[in-house]
Amino acid sequence: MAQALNRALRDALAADPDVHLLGEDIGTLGGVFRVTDGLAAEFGPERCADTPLAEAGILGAATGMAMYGLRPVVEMQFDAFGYPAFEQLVSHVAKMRNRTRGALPLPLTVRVPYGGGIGGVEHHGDSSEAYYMATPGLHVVTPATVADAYGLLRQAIATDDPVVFLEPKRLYWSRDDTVELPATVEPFGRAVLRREGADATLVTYGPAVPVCLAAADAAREAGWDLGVLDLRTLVPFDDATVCAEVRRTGRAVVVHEASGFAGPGAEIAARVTERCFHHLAAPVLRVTGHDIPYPPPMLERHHLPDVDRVLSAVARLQWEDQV
Amino acid sequence: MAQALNRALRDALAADPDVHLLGEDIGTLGGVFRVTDGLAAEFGPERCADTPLAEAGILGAATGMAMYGLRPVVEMQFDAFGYPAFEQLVSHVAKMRNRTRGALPLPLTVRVPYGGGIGGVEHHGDSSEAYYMATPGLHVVTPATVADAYGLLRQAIATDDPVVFLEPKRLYWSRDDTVELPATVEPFGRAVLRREGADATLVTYGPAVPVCLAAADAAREAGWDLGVLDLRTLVPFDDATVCAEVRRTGRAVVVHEASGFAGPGAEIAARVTERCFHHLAAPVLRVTGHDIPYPPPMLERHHLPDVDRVLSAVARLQWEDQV
Amino acid sequence: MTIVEQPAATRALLPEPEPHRVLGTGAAPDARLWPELYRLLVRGRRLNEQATALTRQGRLAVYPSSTGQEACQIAAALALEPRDWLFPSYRDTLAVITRGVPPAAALGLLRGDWHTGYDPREHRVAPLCTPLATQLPHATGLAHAARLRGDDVVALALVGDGGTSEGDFHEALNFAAVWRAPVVFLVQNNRYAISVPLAAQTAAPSLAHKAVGYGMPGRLVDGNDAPAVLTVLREAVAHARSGGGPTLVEALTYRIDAHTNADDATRYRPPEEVAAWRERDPLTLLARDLRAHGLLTDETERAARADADTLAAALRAALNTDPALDPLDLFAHVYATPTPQLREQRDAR
Amino acid sequence: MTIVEQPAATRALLPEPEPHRVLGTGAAPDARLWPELYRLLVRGRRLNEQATALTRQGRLAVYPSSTGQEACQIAAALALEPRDWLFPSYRDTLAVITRGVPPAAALGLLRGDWHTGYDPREHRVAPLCTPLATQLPHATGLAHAARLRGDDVVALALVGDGGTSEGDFHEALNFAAVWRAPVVFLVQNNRYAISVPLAAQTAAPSLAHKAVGYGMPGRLVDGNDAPAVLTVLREAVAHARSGGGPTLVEALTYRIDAHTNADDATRYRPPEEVAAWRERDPLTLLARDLRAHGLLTDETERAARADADTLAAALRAALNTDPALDPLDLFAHVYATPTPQLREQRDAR
Ligand SMILES: Cc1ncc(C[n+]2csc(CCOP(=O)(O)OP(=O)(O)O)c2C)c(N)n1
Ligand SMILES: Cc1ncc(C[n+]2csc(CCOP(=O)(O)OP(=O)(O)O)c2C)c(N)n1
Ligand SMILES: [Mg+2]
Ligand SMILES: [Mg+2]
Repeated sequence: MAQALNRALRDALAADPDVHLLGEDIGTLGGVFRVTDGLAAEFGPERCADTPLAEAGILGAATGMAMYGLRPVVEMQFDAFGYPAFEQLVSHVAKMRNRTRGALPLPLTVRVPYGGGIGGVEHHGDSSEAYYMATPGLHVVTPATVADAYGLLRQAIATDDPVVFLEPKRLYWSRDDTVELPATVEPFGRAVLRREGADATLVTYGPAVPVCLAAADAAREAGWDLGVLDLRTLVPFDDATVCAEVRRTGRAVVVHEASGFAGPGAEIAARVTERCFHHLAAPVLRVTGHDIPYPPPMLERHHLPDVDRVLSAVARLQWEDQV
Repeated sequence: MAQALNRALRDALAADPDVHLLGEDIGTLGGVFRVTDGLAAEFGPERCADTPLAEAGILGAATGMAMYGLRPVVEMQFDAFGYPAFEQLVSHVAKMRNRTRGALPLPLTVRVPYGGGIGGVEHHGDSSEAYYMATPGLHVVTPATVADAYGLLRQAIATDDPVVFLEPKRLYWSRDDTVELPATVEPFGRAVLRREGADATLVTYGPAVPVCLAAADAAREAGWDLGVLDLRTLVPFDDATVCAEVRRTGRAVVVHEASGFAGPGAEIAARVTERCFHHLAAPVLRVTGHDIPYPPPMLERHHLPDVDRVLSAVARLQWEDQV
Repeated sequence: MTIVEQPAATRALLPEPEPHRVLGTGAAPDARLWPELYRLLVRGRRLNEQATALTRQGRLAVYPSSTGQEACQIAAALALEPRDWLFPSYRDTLAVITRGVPPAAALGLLRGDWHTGYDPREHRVAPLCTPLATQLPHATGLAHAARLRGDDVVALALVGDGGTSEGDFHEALNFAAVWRAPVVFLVQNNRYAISVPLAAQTAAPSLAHKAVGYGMPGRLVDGNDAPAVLTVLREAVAHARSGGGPTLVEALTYRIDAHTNADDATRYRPPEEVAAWRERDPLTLLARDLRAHGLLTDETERAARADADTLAAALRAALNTDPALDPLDLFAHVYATPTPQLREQRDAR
Repeated sequence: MTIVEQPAATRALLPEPEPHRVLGTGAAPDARLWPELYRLLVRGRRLNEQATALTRQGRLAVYPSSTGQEACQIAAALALEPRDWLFPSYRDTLAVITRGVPPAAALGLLRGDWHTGYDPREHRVAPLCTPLATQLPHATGLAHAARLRGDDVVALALVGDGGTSEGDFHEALNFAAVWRAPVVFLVQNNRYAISVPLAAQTAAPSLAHKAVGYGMPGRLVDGNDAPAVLTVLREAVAHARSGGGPTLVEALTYRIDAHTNADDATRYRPPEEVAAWRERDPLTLLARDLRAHGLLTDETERAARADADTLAAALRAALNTDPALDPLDLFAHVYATPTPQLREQRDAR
């Protein structure tokens, strides 16, 4: 996936001279995950710029650049290191178009490597998407496949509004030989059914998509035919596709890595229930990270949703006890 | 309510020499809402200290003070001005006990005046509780009554863990002559039924409690007998009381001022549904602020939940269409 | 391993021990500029008074007056070319107006019908900024962007003494210096952040001394001396324009009114202090020199006041009509295209 | 209106143009201290090597080596009394160990069985801090708290050159100066923040120059000269202890290894540069002076190495056993008393 992201950035830089990359170590080094590898060499250190080490400064400066008409793409080195920029994000980036009645849109992409599963130490495994989802004015996007990494990032950079682009860290090394780059640019707001299933729907995104696909495979043995829905964009949310699918199966489990309490799955479960209530044979369940600070590397597998936890939630979907 | 808070702070300062207040303008001025009025004069400028103007510095310094064993109580002047301290809050305050296996607890209270309805300009009306709820390690508390303002703040300061104490700005001027101060100290995690009702339950907290009480009054005319449940603490959440009540009535509407999408109500609706599914005659609905940046003063009443919006949600609780 | 640049070079970054002054020094007046400055000061003072009065009448939600700081406000606007950008803080309505934004539009935020009452791109004035110091990195970024595009554009950003304590101040100045961005930072040191006095804000010899820590020049100026502020800002803007990079200017001034109409300043500062600063009123200081040189007569003075009254009356009239409000606007500008969720919420109204 | 303090007072806050040095200057050695410093440097180097090796063997998740910076690490720990507090950044395992935390415990974060491997209160060492510069306000707050309680406690906080760009650096130093808190800030300027060189981090004459902007003294020291670093830090600690307030110390050093084992430093810095700094290895510099004064013999050298090898072997042994892990610990320390929600999640496992 890192290569697809790299290609998306390269193509965006080549296509539009207003695109500028900013971040810590994204220039000469090519980023700690090598997502910007080679871009400073190809486009020069001003188009792919190493900044001083200050995230509010990076996002704030990018905001000023966008006010002038550029299309900055910012990298936060790790999810938790985006927090120093929180005030800039919430009080300015998300609001600038609105507070100026559309006069000052901010075409700005904030790339955030997120999530765990890579053995990182403290503060290197946060899933911060709940914060961004709860902030009106932001698009919140996260690819789960190599093709989407390309297609959604190109769309993010082309969008005239701020996009928080969440890159699942543990999928950086994922490959897909069936995908030829450049892949198609993907519009926001369209969930994709990664796998059809008649009995229940796993609603998920980002790093949990492969987990759900594996769970659906394993569920076969237990006699369940599970669909897997990849949301792709959390904001805007694709109510139509999600509800159509859940109505069809009548059962759903939301799966994500972020903590459950007031996490992304809360919104998903609540809105699906509101819209599909009489089609539901069981409450929408959630399989999520626990309500704890992200664990140290040796314990992270006890926190991350896995096939077993997904299947045991599926088992609790009141198969006997239908309405 | 401001007076009850003031009294709680005063009593806490008097009871424990380790309690120290820090914030912008809380000393000589007594705070922009006068919640700390007179405390610097009574306890000296070191117990009720004006700081330089820097919220991360305030919360970070308070963290260090708590590491040494003091019990700091920090004031963020307005909700949106707590955002600069977000990294300190999420990456340190919420995690310090956990990362040290309990060796370094942080008995720290962060007072945040929150919400709108007072005609404040931009950045003075945010409801930021969703961010705090989604951060494991924090207690999130918000009083709706004069008695709770006292009782919950005393409990917050007495708690050996960090508490985000959200003060509904528009209730600062509320009075209750039936309450004698000092009121009882209230334990966390207990919702209170402010009004009994047989037909449906309004689940709410903070500034929306009076709105719900008014809605329940008005509902009488429409023939609905509505209960009003005040959550008081969002973390920990009182599942037992909330579920008992919703199971009894079979219908619930969650009401709050924060934006709806991925807001506090999402968690409330999702968990109530998970736990009470077969008792529900209709999906749990939400009446919330819109998914927009907080509006300018002249338009805020179109954003804030009011009696009409609550009643129209109640009307959509599928009264005809019972399961 | 010689690490520190020549001490001489470092010294050049440090502010002079005394603030730059023009008035009362016997300096020859600029016979075209100074009377114009005076006219603008009178106008500015009048607008401050008018806005405060409108607040009492409920026509503004709140007004943070810049009475006493008009020299800084006017000079900040005049130091810039039309193609340059101004980044005001929430107290800087006057600078915004002096830059050409219609008064009623400049007061939009404080009136409360919308967050920003003007088109920032049209006027090259960023929205009045409430979260302190957060506009400073924007100024740095915009100036940097202009330079990347090869445009001759300078940004000037305003911040208060209190705002210098925020992390964003630090980060903005550091980025600006590293990038050599064409940006000027003007601190209006009015000695208070609401109730908190300067001594509780910083232990530095002066706020301008912070400049050396970023490797940019720091300059001190008497903020109540309009020609002095303008001179120093023009030098800083010229320095930026010529590729010399950013400057930090500290203007020493005083907030004569309370923090806003909602504040009670008697709680935290003695009347003698206010009285002493009234003696140093920027209008008085300039008028004294102008009169000494025969550049201000009772007649020109009257004309200035009449001009100011006209503007104030227009402002009054504009704000005394209720603004046209459409609640559906709440949903119109959140995104270029509303999300399906927002459309649903809008349609449900 | 004289604003700026005496220029002389300001000058006292500025760092000397050349970093303080002891080694190679002909200064008389401290015959008790220097050999001990050398022993600790050798031990520190050995631990850096051992930890790096353990990382290759998968026994640590990651290791940010302080090879080349051992003089700073050792001096930071030695400058403090047991009752004082140390606030390390993520690279400062050696300082933590020198302060008395058992090596395996100090490496807990990087081993990955828990976030902090020791009890901060027991050792008066804050957790190794990953979010850069965020530990600095903690140090300020703790030092301030100690003073409020009337305790004789100084805090010493470590930060990198990159970390000085963060807003938290600014806010921590400003609070410390305003409060005159007994805290010392030591910047280990190793010339890189991962791949970003100092010139892209700051345009200041030196990082120590930032001190004057807070009104505290800034001091420059050769960070590879162990006696010099210790001298300067001890002075700063004594100054803090006696009520003089905070000091900012910049130690000029170099990170010889890559940023961590996961980094490829050849991507961003030339081998000649590394080679030049190897010439200034803190061990070599100290050994040279010691030998010149007959304070280091082949025998004492061997003894130092043997001692270091013993410690390394113990560390190896400690880390080669798998730690006892209990997944239920994940729920045990989130709050003093788990919430009902957490109890439910724990019980569902
Ligand atoms: C980030 C942030 N914190 C707090 C506030 C609340 N507040 C508004 S004005 C003010 C004082 C500002 O002082 P200063 O920077 O000196 O500007 P002045 O008011 O004197 O013009 C404060 C604390 C704010 N607007 N933004
Ligand atoms: C707030 C924050 N942003 C980014 C990072 C990622 N990061 C870890 S180390 C590092 C470089 C630190 O450089 P410096 O402060 O000079 O310390 P050094 O590594 O040289 O010891 C970066 C960018 C972080 N840990 N915290
Ligand atoms: Mg001020
Ligand atoms: Mg470094």
